[in-house]
Parts: sequence; structure tokens; C-alpha cells
Amino acid sequence: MDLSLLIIQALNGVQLGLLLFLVASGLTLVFGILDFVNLAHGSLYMLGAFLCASLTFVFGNFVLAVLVALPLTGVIGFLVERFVARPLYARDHLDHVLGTFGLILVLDTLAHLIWGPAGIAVPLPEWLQGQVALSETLVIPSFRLVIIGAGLSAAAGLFWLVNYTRLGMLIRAGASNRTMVSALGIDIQTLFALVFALGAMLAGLAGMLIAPITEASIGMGNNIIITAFVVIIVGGIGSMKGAFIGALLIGLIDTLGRSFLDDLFKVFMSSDAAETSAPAVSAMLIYIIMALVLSLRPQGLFPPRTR
Amino acid sequence: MKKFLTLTLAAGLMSTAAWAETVKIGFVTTLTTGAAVIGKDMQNSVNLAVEHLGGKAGDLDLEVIFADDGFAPETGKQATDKLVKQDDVDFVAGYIWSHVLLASRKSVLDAGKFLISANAGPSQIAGKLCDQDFFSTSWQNDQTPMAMGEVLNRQGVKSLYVMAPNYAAGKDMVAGVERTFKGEIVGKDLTKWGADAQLDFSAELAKAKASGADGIFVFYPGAAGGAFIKQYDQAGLKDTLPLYSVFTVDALSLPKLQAANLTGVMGSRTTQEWDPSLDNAANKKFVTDYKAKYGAYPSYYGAQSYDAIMLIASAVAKVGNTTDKDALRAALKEADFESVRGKFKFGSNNFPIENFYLREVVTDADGTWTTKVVETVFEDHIDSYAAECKM
Amino acid sequence: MTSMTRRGWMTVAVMALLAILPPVFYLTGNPFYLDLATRLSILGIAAVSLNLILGYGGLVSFGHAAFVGLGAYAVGIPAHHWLYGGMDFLATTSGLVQIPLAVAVCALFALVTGAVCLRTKGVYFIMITMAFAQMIYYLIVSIEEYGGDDGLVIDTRSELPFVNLDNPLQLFGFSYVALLVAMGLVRMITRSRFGMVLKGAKGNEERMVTLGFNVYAYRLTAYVISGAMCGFAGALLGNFTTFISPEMMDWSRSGELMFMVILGGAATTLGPILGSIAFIVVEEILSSFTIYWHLPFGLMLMAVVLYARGGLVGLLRGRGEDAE
Amino acid sequence: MSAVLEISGLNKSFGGIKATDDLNLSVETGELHAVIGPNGAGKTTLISQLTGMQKPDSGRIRFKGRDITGMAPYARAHLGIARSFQITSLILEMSVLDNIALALQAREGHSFRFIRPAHSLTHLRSEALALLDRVGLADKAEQPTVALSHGEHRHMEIAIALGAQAELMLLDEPMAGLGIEESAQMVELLRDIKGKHSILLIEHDMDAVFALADRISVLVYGHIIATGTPDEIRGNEAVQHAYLGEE
Repeated sequence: MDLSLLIIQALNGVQLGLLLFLVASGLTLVFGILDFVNLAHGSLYMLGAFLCASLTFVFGNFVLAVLVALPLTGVIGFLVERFVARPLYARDHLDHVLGTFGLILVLDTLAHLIWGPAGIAVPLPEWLQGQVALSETLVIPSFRLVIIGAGLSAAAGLFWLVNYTRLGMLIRAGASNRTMVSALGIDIQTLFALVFALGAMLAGLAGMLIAPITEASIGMGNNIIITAFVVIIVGGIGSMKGAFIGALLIGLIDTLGRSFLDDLFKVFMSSDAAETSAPAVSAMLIYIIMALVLSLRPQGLFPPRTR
Repeated sequence: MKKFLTLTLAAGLMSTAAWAETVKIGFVTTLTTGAAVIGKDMQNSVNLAVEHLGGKAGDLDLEVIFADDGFAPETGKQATDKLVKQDDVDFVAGYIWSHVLLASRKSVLDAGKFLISANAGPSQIAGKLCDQDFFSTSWQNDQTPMAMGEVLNRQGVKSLYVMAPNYAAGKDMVAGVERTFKGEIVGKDLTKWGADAQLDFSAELAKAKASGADGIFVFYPGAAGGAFIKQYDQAGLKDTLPLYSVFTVDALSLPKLQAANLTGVMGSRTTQEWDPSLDNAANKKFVTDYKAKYGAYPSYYGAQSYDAIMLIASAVAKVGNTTDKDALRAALKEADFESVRGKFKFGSNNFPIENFYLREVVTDADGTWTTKVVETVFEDHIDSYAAECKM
Repeated sequence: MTSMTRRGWMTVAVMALLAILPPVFYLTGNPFYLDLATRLSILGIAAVSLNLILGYGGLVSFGHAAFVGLGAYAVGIPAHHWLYGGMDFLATTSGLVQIPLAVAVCALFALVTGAVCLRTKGVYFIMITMAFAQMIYYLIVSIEEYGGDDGLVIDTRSELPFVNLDNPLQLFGFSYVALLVAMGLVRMITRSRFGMVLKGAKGNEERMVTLGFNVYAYRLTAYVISGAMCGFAGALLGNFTTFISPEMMDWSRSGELMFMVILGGAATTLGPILGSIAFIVVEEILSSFTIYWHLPFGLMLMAVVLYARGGLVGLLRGRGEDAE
Repeated sequence: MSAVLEISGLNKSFGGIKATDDLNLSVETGELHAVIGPNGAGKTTLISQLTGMQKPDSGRIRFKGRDITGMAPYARAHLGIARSFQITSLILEMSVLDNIALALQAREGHSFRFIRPAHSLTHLRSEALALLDRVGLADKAEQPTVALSHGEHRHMEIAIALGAQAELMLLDEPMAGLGIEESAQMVELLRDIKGKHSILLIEHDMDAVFALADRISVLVYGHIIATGTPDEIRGNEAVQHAYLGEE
């Protein structure tokens, strides 16, 4: 195994992990504070990507598009909270799953109607298109470093928000004790709506960051949402720390599995069998990890203290 | 419940009262999910073909019913069943995806209808599972990559990295290039396909680069193609790891790539049995009218769909009805129509015997990115499975 | 319980219509509607099996489609070997082997995964059942021999004594009778002492434990019964489509099964059937109008969740009748 | 006299807070032993450990001389420990009768019986009816549980505990939330049961405790500070200081 390849793949894994964290953090916030399971969280990721793509062509500038698309995604999150999530808070998780399952169909089809089936490739500004040479053999696209940087800053911002601000204090309090927050005289509905919009923006940001690499496409959210759920379940639902560590873990396992599992398999099976079974097994890998974690710790790695 | 009954009864009555002087063609393609971009192109081309024919096949009216396969074999089979059993079509055509075609094949043939593939060409159907009522207006999956393998040999490529999605056609494509390419294949990745296909190829591209291959061969149809090209471009591999692709850089991905100004794709080479620049009257009419009507170049998916409708219309016009299956079969086999490929004839397994060209990405007179033919790689090529077909 | 309730009559009426109408359509030259009814009956069995654990047991399984898929592959794999050779001990087209195999494989899968899943609660349970389904999905995808992503085309159906599944009418009849049996079984189980424990554990798990019920064991048993029954539905589905693909166990399919149960009315005998009828018929009608049919369909599903809690059975319920 | 229940050196803490602190307690056969203590003294945590819903950090719980510290909750019930809940935890979706019958069903060993409808089992139904009669709810047997009042729910809890025919009944605040009249009824009911079963009564209502208990233990911050007859407890200085004095 080649060391520089290992480093590159580890960086790729970190990049995927950070994107997953952006999606999963919103999911875990919404679950932790609102006790709401939002399957349609992935659709917000998709909408973020599409909005950013359209705006990039309007403004001719990717960065500006992101800055405008972010609050727009937040507004969409706000609307989803108001009209779909809020009536469902009092219901059980089953109703959340079913209601947001319907919402996925609606949002995906709306995206199809608005943007067409083709998907949109998002052009990057010149200065983001190059590569960075870390050493002679270590060359990576600079935009991937931007994703890592943006993901880390978003994570840092989120940690600051949760740990050092009044909103964060309410969020933490709300996660462990809902009635206490309402007893403090805080307008719980506004807090909920804010949290939901924040989650939407985080998911949207992930969509915007991935769009220039893949593209904005219909159904892109449905691929990531399941993985994001795996992340928060492994990490412990409602735990921000769990989401972060879970995301990096899943991102690394997935990427390294895809890269090196076939080599590993070739040790004990034929080259052909390894080449065909490795992709599928690496796709299964994160679910195996999840089942293992849950069978040992049914509450995930970092269960939030009390609920 | 009551409403449902009236609805179904009404629909039932309608389907039994089918008009004898209409030829019904069911056309199965992908109209939802990201892959609908291909389906849309095929649908446009079919509509254009019907328009060019004046809505008639000889004296019979042409009616095309489109059905969505949702990019999934099970859905595709259901759609096919409905076309065959409820709409009682005479021909079922279309099929982008090999696995959808394989799943749907039996439904059509068991019902005694003709099946015309306008794209998918899995090896099984060219070989062991060939059928007298099945015809293809495209190719067998292996042929295009075989042509690419030949190109690689001519260009002196010694080692190759291979990437394709993990499904029937993906495996056929890999098998095809391996069949003709004489150098060494230093690495191979089959990635997740389907509705939740893998679109971030960072890990694979890093491996490909580390492999030190002379070139990379890929097959990523539809939206995945655009995603791949972008990442290839961003990874700056153009100079170190030249791209040789099949069904990846096409009239569907080029407009998007141009919009995103990914110049890395300029000059990249692909093989194909058709190109908008092919010089024949039928093709000129097709490409010009398509561009005028839909504002973009048609893709080979469209060209093959256009040919499929023309083929069916020619056979129906010759026979004059849709009931004489034997006559229709013979007429189809004759393939007496103006193909956008120029000459067109079927081999023993009802796959076309045709030329394969090397194409290059260029800018046309209007500044639009498109492809043009560089050279002819194979002439009158017969696929490798024809011999296995006992018909 | 001497006189039949309004709901009882409704069940009889719906099941009678389902028995009579499809053959009439078939014989009057509309074979497609018979197919629709066959598909509906088969998915009805799957929904009935899910209702046992979801409706009566309160166990929200988001991975039930895995059983459908496994059941189908248990028919497809022996048929595949019978057609193309290999694995001689498995190669058969006999339904008397394939169908019990489907049931056994699914029961085993339910036992193993249930043992892990049932250690978790609430949303964790929802997600881990889904994760196991995804796992089996990717496992099947990885087995090249059985078609991987492309699925498995089987050109031969299960051979059974007295029934010829190649005949669409008989296939429908078989599926319909199987549906009746499944409904009867679940009805019997849920009214038995076992069923009382299952329902009690849904209402208050801690209470049941302190009474001395090993709730885990009861739930696991119900999970295995449900999985086995769903595997049977899968075996029928494989026979019906003669094409088996990993797609059958996609997570969205599990979601659809859940919807059938909720749409019709969870924890009722008729609910899952009404749910599958409504689901499939609405899907069929909407998708024939527009390729954008997911939009109204999704809105309808949301409306059901938001405004029709008891499902269709709840809407049609006479006053004074409670959930069973 | 021999002890039905013996608790020795029990400890349980949550994130550094000791909910149970070196707790020792015994319930003699036929005795009604009450545990009192201010809010947050760890009464519910104690019950949870006795029923097995929570595992103690250290210490032993013996039932009739047998160590049950690590035993699964449902298995303890089979040995003869019944429990009533502080927060009513009946199965609200079921009828009153079904709730009681289910408790009786638990006594019959396993319920992996799939065929006969539970409603057709007359022996369970009639015994359940008899129990409901004893707690004064016979006329409400067929009603959905959710339709009954809080006080009636408390009575159902007692009927269920009785139905288990347990040697030891753990009663977790049976008076909680009851009005004066309802409390009086409950005291009567408990007086009626007393002596027939060994009872560990956890209760807030002092009047009830002093009226019913043979012995009383006072729990403060997870630790038993005193055990004795009602009179002894009344006169205990430590108790007055730590507990009664605060009221």
C-alpha cells in the first residue's frame, strides 16, 4: 500500500465525513431538541444545491451564490417547520417518518418540475479550480481543501454556537429538558423554528459544497440521508459530539473501504471476485459498523445524558 | 372504491375498442430521476420521427405511448406489462438500460409482440437469449468499448485504468475493452449504480492516478458522466492520465460541461456508431430539425430512437397491417429505411452490422461544444455474441 | 361478539369484491387488472405481516422490504440454478421446496436481526431495522452470480401440486387465498394470549415486564412470525414478476409497506388490505396521468398522516367501535 | 419471622450524584414496611432496582434468601414480586377487564399460546372480575381503561398487584394524586390486604403511612437514616431533624 495514496484517501474520507457532519448535525439538532425525525432533511440538502446552482448562473459567482442560497435554504427550512413538522411534534416517530417520507416525494418532484431532470453542473471560480501540491506525489484539487476548511469552520461555528451563546444554552437545555426551557419563559416555538432553519442551512451548505463536484441532481438527498442517519445513530442521537465523530468515522470507513478493500480481499480470494465483491461489501460496511455499535451500545457511542 | 371501479371499467372499455387502423408503439424509457435527461432526448427524437413521418406508417396511424421505467428494472417491467396487457401495443421499443431490458424482455416476447431496443444491448440478448422478435437499432454493449480498445492500441497505450458502474452494461463495457486492448489493465473499479449511484469518485481517481497508468477508460452514461468529467478536470489529470471514454461525453453532458466551462473535456475522445457530423441526408435532416425544435444537438440515444421508429414504420408500411406477424418480422429484418447512420442492416442475431467511429470534442461554428468524427475504427462490425445465437 | 360489527361486514364485502372483480376483468379481456389485483394481494400479505408487529406490537420496522426481497430470492436462486446449473442441492423449481425455503430463510433472518434490533427502542429501532435491510440489499447486490444490481430473471415459476402459477387466474387465486389465510392467522394471533401480551407491551412495556412477561422474547417471536409471513409474500412476488431485483428491498419500499398499514388503519384486520388497495390504485391512476405523479401522491400521504390518523378504516368506522 | 426481602449495601449513582447510598433494608414475612422520605430521596430509584429496571452499582438484593441482584425484571415477577406504579401505567388502549386478565395470564407461566382467543378463557375472566369487585370496579369491567378516573386507575393498580398473588408487593405511592375521600378508600383497601401479603410501601402521605405501617424506614439522600415502628420513628430525633422538621 502506497503511503501518499493512503493520505489522499484519508483526506477524501475526512472531506466526506465533514459533508456528512453538516447534514447529520442538523438532523441531530432537530431530533435532539424537537424530538422530530426528519427523513426529508436530505431534500433540504438537494434544494440547497439547486438554489446555489441557479444563483451561480445568475450572479456568475459561486461564493456569492452560496451566501445568498444559505438564508434561502433557511427560509425553506422555516416553512417546512411551520407547515409539516410543527403539526407532527405531538405525534410519535412513526408519523414523523411517514409524513416526511411524503414530503420527500413532494420536494423531489417539485425540484424536477422547477429545474428539470438533467441536474445542473456548478462552475467554480478560476481560483478554486486548481490543485494543491502537498508534496511531489500528494496533489489534491483545491476545492476539496475548501470543503474540508468550510466543513471544519462550520463545525467550529456550531460548537461555538452551542457552547458559548445564549441560543446555544437554550439548545442544550432544550435537548435535555424541554419543559425547563418553556418554564424559563422562552418562546419554545420560535426556538424550534430557529433550530429547524439552522439545520436546513447546514444541510443546504453541504449540498452547495458538493454540487461543484458532482452536480445538483434530483434524488441526491436520498443517498445521503440514510448515511446521515447511520452517522447520528452511531454517534448517539441528539449528541453533537457524536455526530461529529460518527461522521468522520463513517466518512473514513466508507472512503478507505472503497479504496483498499479490494486489495485486502485479494489476499484471500481471486482477483475477479475481489473486484466485484469489494464495492458491495464496502457499501455494506457502514451498516455493519452501525449494527455492531448498536448491539453493544443501543444508545450509540455518545448518548445524550438525559432526555 | 366505487370510483375506482368506474374508472377501471371505462379504461377497460377503451382498451378493447382499439382501432384497427392504428399501429401502437409502446416506448419505455426513463422520464423521472436524474437519468430522465436521456429519456427526454429519446422522447424528443421519437416525436420528431413521428413528425417526419407525418404521423403515418403507410396507411396506418402511428400512436406512441411513452412509459417511465423510473431507472429501475422492476418499475420498467411493470411499465412494460401495462403496455403489453392494457394498452395492447403492437411494438415495444426504447430501453436505455440493460437491466431494465433484461427484466422486461419476457413480458413482451411471451405476449407475441415485437421488442425493439433503441439503446441497451446486453450480451445475453445478443447471444443465448436472442429471439426472432427482438431487434436492436443500437449495438451490442461490447462493441463500442471494443472499438475504443482498438483505438488505444493504435495510440500506443500500454497500461490502462478502468472505471465503470457495477451493472450489466458496465460489466459488458469492461469486457469489451478488455477484449481488444492489448496492453495491461492495472486497475479496475466498479462503482455503485442505480437510483443512489455513487457520484463522488475522489477515492477512485486517487487510485487511478497512483496506479501510474497511461490512460483511463471510463463508462459513465447520463448524469454520472458529467460528474465524472468535472472531477477528472478538477483533479488535473488531463495531462498525466488521458481520458478515453464510451457513452460518457455526449450531447447530453457537453452543454452542462460548457455551461460550467470545464475545458478539460475539449479534445477528449470517444468511440460511437453515430455522430451528428455523419454525412448523409437522413442524418442532416434529423440533426438540423432536432436542433431547430429543441435547441440542442441530439445524442446517439436520440438517433437510435429515431431509427427505431423509422424501422417500425418502414415494416408496417410495407406489410400494411399489424396482424401478420410473419410478414412484419421479415419486413423488420430487411430494415428498408433511411437510417441516420447511412446504410443499415441486421446481423444473424438482429443486432445491426455497422461502423464505429472515433469522435473528438470540438467547438462548432456557433461556438457550441459537440463531437466530430476523426476516423473510422471498425467497418461493418459484427458483435462477438452473434455466433452464440441459435435462431 | 355475537352479531357482526359494521367493520366485520365491511371486511367481508371488500374481500368478496377483491375475489370477484379481478377474474371478471380478466375474462372480459382486461388482463392488466388481474395483474394489478395479484400484485395487490401479494403486497397485502406483506402489509398484513407488518401490521402484526407495527400495528399490534408497536414495533416500527423500517426494513420489512428486506423480507420481501429475501423471500423472492429464495424462489429465484433455486430456479436460477435449475436453469443454469451449479449448486445442485439447491437447484429446483418445486414450490414445495422454494416456498418453505423462503419462509425459513426469512424467519432465520428475522431471528438474528430481531435479536439485535429489539435491544433498541424508539427511533433507534426504526433506523436499525432499516440498516439491516440496507445491509442485505448490498449483500445481494454484491453477489454477481445472482445478477447483482441487475436482478435475476427467472423464466420459470414455482411448481406446486393442484395449482399452475403460470396461469394468471390461478396465480391470482393462490395469492388471494394466501392473503385470506394471512389475515386469519394474524387475527387469530392477535386475539390469543400471545397477542394480548404483544398488545400490552405496545401499551406499556414496563408494566408487562413487571407482571413477569419477558417482553423481549414475545416481541422477537412476533418479529419472526412477521418476517416469515412477509418472506412468503416475497416468494409469491418473485413468482408473479418472474424478475427479482435488489430494488425490491430498497428502503423506500419499506416505507411504502409502512404506509399501506397506516393508510388503511394499523392494528385492524382490514386496514392493511384497504391500505394496499388504496396505495396501488391511487399510484396506478396518478401515474397514468403524469410523470409528476409523485407530487400529488406525496401530498396525499402527508394529508393522511396529518389529518386521517385512524387511516381509511378509521374514516369508515361506525360510532362506538374501537380498534381491535 | 424471616425476611422476605433483604437489601444490603446497595449503591447507585447517576453522574456523580448518589441516588442510593449504602442502603440496607429488610421486609419481614407478612409485614407492611413503609419507606418515607422527602422528594428526591431516591425512593423511585430504589423501587427500580428492586424490580430490576435499573442495575445497582454494588450491593445485594435477596428475595426469600435467593440473590436476585442481577436477575431480569420479568424473572423476578415469576418468583413472586409484584409492583404497582407511582405514575399510573396501565394499558390504556385495553378494557379494564383485559388489563386485569393480562396480569392473571402472567401467573400462568408463559403465554406463547397462539390459538384460543384470550377472551374465551373463562377462568381468567371470572377471576379478573372477582378482583375488580374487590376493588369496587366490577361495574366498569368492559369500559376502556382510558375512560376511568385517576382514583379508579389507582385501584386497578392494586387489583393487578393482588392478581399476581405475589408474596411481596412493592407499592409505589399508591395515594399519589388522590383526593381526601379517595385516599381514605385506598387506606381501607390496603388495610384489607395487609397481613395477607408482605408489602413494601413507598409513600408520601404521612397519615396513611403511620396508620398502616408495621415498620417505617426513613430514606434521605439515598440512605436509610432510621428504621422502626411508627412510634419509634415519630420520636426519632434524627428523623425529625432531617425530614419531619423540614415540613
